[in-house]
Amino acid sequence: MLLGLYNYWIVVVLMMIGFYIVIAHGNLIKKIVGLTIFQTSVFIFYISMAKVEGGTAPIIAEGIKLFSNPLPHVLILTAIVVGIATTAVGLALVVRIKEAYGSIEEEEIQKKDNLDC
Amino acid sequence: MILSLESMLQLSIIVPLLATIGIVATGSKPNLREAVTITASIVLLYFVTSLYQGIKQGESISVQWWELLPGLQISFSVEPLGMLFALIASFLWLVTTVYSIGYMRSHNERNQTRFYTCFAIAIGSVMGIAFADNLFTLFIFYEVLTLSTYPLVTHAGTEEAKKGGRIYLGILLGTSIAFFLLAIVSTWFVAGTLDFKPGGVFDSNVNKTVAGVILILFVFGIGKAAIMPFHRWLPAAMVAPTPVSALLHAVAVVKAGVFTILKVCVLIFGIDLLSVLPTTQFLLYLAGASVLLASLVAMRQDNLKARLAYSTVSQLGYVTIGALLATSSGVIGSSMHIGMHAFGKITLFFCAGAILVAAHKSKISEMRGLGRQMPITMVAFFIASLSIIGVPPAGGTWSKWFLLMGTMEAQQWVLMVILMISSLLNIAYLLPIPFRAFFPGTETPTGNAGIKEAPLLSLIALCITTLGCVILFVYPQPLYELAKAILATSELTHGLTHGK
Amino acid sequence: MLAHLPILQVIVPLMAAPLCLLIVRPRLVWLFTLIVSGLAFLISVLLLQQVMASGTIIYGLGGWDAPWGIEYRIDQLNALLLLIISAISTIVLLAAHTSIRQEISEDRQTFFYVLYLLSLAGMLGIVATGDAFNVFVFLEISSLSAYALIALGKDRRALWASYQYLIMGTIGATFILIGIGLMYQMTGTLNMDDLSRRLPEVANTRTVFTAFAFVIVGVCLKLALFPLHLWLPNAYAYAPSIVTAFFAATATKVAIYLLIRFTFSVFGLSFSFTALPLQILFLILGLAGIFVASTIAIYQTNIKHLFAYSSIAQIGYMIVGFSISTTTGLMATLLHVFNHALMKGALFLALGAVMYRIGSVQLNQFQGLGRQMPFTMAAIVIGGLSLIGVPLTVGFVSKWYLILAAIENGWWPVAVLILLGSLLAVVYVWRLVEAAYFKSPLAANETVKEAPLSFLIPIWILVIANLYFGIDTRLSVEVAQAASQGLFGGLSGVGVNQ
Amino acid sequence: MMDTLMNISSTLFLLTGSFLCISGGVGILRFPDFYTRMHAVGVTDTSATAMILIGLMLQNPDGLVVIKLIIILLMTLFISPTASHALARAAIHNNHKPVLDKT
Amino acid sequence: MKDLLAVVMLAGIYGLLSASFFVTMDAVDVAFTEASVGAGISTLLMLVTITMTGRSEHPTRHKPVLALAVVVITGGLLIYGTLDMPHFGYAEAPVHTHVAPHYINDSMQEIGIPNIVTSVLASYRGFDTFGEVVVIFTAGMGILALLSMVRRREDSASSDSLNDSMHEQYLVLRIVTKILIPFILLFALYVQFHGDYGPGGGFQAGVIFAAAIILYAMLFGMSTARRVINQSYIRFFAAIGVLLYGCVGVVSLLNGKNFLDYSALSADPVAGQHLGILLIELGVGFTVASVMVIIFFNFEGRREKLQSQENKNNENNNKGNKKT
Repeated sequence: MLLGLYNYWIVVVLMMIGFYIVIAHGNLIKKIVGLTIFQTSVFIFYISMAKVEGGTAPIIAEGIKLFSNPLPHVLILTAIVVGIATTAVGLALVVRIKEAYGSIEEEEIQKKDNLDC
Repeated sequence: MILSLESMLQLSIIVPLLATIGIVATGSKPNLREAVTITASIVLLYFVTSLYQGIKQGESISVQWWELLPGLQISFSVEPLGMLFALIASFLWLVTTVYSIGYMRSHNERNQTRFYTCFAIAIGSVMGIAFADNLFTLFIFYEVLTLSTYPLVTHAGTEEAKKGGRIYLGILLGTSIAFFLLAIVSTWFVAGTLDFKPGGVFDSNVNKTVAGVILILFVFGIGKAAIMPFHRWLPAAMVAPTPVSALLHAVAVVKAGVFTILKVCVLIFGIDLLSVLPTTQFLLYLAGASVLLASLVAMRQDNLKARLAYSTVSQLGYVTIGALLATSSGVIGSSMHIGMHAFGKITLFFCAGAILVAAHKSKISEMRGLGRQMPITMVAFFIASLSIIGVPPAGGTWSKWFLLMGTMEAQQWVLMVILMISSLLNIAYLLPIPFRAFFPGTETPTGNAGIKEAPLLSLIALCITTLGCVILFVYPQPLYELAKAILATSELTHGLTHGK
Repeated sequence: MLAHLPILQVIVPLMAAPLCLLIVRPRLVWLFTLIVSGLAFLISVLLLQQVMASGTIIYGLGGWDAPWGIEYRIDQLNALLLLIISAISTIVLLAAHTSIRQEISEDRQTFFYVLYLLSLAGMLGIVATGDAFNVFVFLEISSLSAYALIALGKDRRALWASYQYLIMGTIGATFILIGIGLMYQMTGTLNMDDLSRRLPEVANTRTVFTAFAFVIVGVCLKLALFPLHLWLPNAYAYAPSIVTAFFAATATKVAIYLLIRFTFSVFGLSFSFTALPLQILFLILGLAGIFVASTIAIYQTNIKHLFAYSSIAQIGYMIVGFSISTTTGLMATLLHVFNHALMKGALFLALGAVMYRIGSVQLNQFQGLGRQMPFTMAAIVIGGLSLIGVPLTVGFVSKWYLILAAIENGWWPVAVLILLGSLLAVVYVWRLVEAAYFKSPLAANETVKEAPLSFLIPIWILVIANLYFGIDTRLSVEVAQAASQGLFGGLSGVGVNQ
Repeated sequence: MMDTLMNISSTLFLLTGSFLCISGGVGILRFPDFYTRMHAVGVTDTSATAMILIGLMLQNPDGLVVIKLIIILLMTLFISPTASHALARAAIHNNHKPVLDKT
Repeated sequence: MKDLLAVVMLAGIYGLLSASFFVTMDAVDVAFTEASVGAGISTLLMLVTITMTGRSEHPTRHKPVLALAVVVITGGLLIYGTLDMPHFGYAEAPVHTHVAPHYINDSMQEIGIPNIVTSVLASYRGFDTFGEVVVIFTAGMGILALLSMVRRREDSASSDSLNDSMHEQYLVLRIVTKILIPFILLFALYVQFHGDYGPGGGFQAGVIFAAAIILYAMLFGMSTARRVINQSYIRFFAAIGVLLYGCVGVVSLLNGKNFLDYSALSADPVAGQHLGILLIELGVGFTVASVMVIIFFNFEGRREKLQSQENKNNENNNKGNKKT
């Protein structure tokens, strides 16, 4: 009976991989990569929510009765945009940090800060 | 008269605050500034006295301002106890102003404008406390008083002044926020009202333990009353210039504290509830302890002001005891003692200040033979000491008398003994000073040459207060009547409450 | 047009933002921004009046009615928050031009104002909307602009702070997204009102429980609730002064709003406080926050840091009031949201003024400022007193209700702890006061003058508001009461533990 | 008759395409150095995609689909050789040395 | 994995895979977007960043036990949460029975375009999309605020010299690109306007459009690209996109309907919806395209600055190796 959920479990595993990269790694770029993975997995989660067994893409055409749920698709379209926006800003910050600190390693940056104050 | 009593009541709070504006405005011209201060204080005194006339004719005077929180309005009313306090405070403000002009000038202190401003604010808030019609209003002015006196305490701006100020503010603000406010909120929650009602606001079937806890919170929360664990601020605040110590620590602040305690005991709890609370006993002994210990500590102080400070602590203990005894003569005694001690102690402080200004001496050990150079001061000191000790011909006699009566009525023999002992201690730590001053004994004091009396204004001031001590001995009626009036009102209503 | 107020509230600043790009000269942009923000403020006032007069306003966007379309749903709570946000932003903007001209390079100023408007619009959007997913979108608008604004700070640490905030914030947002997804999974709707009707049917499923957990954690990340507060101090300390003043006064308030909205309206009281041991959990976190943050604040030498930590402590108070979860408790929280906005706005603006004159907010720089910048320092003192909760300041009002609520619940120890917490405030405020009034100024600062009017006016508007709402509390109390009773709906005044 | 023919042919195309893909994959894994690997992929990929696309066209020969597929095919024919060329360029530019046979 | 280039590439591949997964999940529009964003733009940006920050990661010393714990807890909670979910693809799940059916059944009458996703995106939840556009716009502004800088002559000069040195090296690429770019732009327009009937829409179109420009800029050098496309104009385009979207809403306000109620745009509601959707998709397209270009240009601008500085340093240290 639980087999009906395997899909979600895989998604969860993916999410957690991304999440782990974010919080465990010290490299700023890797953090952001982790963030994108995390978010993308959430998107997958939403999309698999929308799937209907035997349904088709929600584009009305004659002869098709069963569609997948369009609403999650819409949400995720928006979410993807939000995601790329965040990534872009994050990367821009990384660039500036690299210029200011000469490093993109969390530890080194904190060391430098402690020297400052 | 021109003004209605109500408007006078309001003005008596507003005038000092208005005065601050004048003081700040005329800050640049000292004479003008002090003229403003004096006029303000005279006007205030006039208002207060006429209010006194008012209630002697049995009129009830009360004013409401606005509602701060739903059910909690800022409102004032005149009742005997507050009247008493207001009279003393306003009168002594005038005196102190006169004194401090002399003192400050001859001492040429810095930022005198700030000094007079905060002074005025302080008096304004004292009036607020005196006439407050409910606990909430009282609390607000209580805090204002604390904050406005902080700059006075740290007036010198030196390192130790700052330290003193820190302790002062820390203890007063701390206790008031941590305990007093809590007590108020709980009273509000338990009794549903904060208005001072003769006979108390708690109904007779209130949970005794809760009420007891609240009482403790009150007594600890009102740090200005300097009950033993929270008395440290008083000596610390002695770094302030003498007039400040005089007014604040003989009149305004400390009296505000004990006044509040008295008011809470009589008008929030009501003496008959008070007598049955489980915690009263404990608090009584605490107060007794603070009386005794403070006197003992005072013995060992060589700095005159510090000694006076500790003696204040013990004297405040008297008032608290009187209030907690919850007997008629106890209440009378403590309310009279507020006045008597005020006069006595302020005189002592004036003398201390005078000595400091004229002879630049603050150590008792250095005051041998000073009587030659400053006879008036020393005589005043002597009389005031008598008043504090409580022997004729000084006002202190009466209050002590009633307090002892109170202890007997309540069969608090232990306390009675304590009061006796501490009076003896008073003798031991106060009288030697004038004696040494007049009879330096064998070895003749040195370096007293060329010392003259303190500046005239100061001298006048301390003479007035000394006179006050004596007059209060021969003619204590006004105080006594007010004190009785307090009781009368509460007795009356508590009779009523029992009636129904 | 009155019928369209709810949407105008949001789109006015939202569409003004791109318009800023078309204006060239920074001064004009500033003026424009100020006008727009003022307009938003006006609208929020009107909205509040409407709501208080005629109850909840519902506005279906695109002419579709919920749950098919997105709807705006303004009740007293939203109206109050909208008012706070737009008011603070307007007042802060008054000082913006002076301070920004000094702190941000010429070619970036336009972008600053654009981003400022965007974050304003984002916050307003979060508060106004009645649709769970729309919350997420506007949350991202405000956060993205916030990251950029913070990164505009002079100090290079601003970049690092902003990056940390970005990571934390995005994790938080993603958590919220997951939570919303799970809710949607179980109910098939995104409209908050609809959710609140359909959730109870599935309330006892593990999925809904998880959804709740994720939303709460996500919001708490944004809220900088005590263990999750790490991003906040640096972000506040190194951002441009104006930004700090704006965010300190508003950003966390929005998060509080979300917390209240989700727990009380969406999931419903009975679920929220039974699913998790939320009450006790938040109580502990709140108190811990108060004490830890205040204690850390005492040891700060950078005053912006100091007040940032005190902000965390204040959030603790709000959370305690929230965890009491009676009408009074919630009232206390809302009042404190309102009052804290006033205090912190004033304080950080004053710090901005000091920054403007001295260029640093280290404690030792404040020595003797009492003489040189009397008005600014007076403002800081009053703000500090308000933080402590001295009577006749706003701080006292919310403290009063908080304690009252605690005692009503019979939580005496909590009441005591709250009061002890405010003693810590005495300490850290007084360190500043003593430095300012009892120390002689540093040689470098001998010539420092009083801050310019463009600073003093907004600062004193806020300070006077501090006093006014501390003396005449009718307005704030009335609104807060209405809002909290509205949230408790039928079971008004009944805490869950009774 | 006709469509069975179609089916068979398209299946053949698809199979060849897939086989080419796989061989390309194997090439990537097995070949010694960058250039040879790239060569393997480059060649097989292009032809493989072509095959598969043709196969798909044969699946339903009429209508818009075929045209779309043809466009895609053209695109791939342009892009993937260019891509591999660019790769090789980059490799040389970063002076990767090819591994010449060690025998 | 210590080599960031590989990390980024794998991330891109992950994006592509998830895109294809979306296709199998019938989410064609999403797949389209994810492919263009996850595999396209974000990978590109990361690559550009790496060129600036260096592609190797230092080994981290601390033991991420705490992180692991957090992750495990969160994951456990999620798994626990899934237990009560309706099964995957189960048609009677509340998701498919409550709100969605309305879209599926009535959107044809109410809005009259076959692609339900588009009609929901643009009309039913049009405000979300407005928010989405603003988010992108915000990102653009944020990047400008963070990275933009005043250009100086010698920068562009040095980049010009770089440019010429590139010429023969990229000959083939340049020619092919020249051939391709028109088609790409054409395709972008197709996606833009065909969004009502098939997968696609403003966002995807915008990204593709931007991709064409970016491709050009990469191969013909920034300075050339700048000559073709004026920075400040792009900013205005970004603004205009948002404004266009907003104004559609405002117009409907002025016509007395609610914000973004397209049926106010024309006498016949459905026609109004068509018009509205067309316009806002256009707005989305504008903003997205120009913001993408802005982002890329600013990143590149930074990189050039760094390089020119490095070149200077190298010349000063007369090492003279071109490989920067």
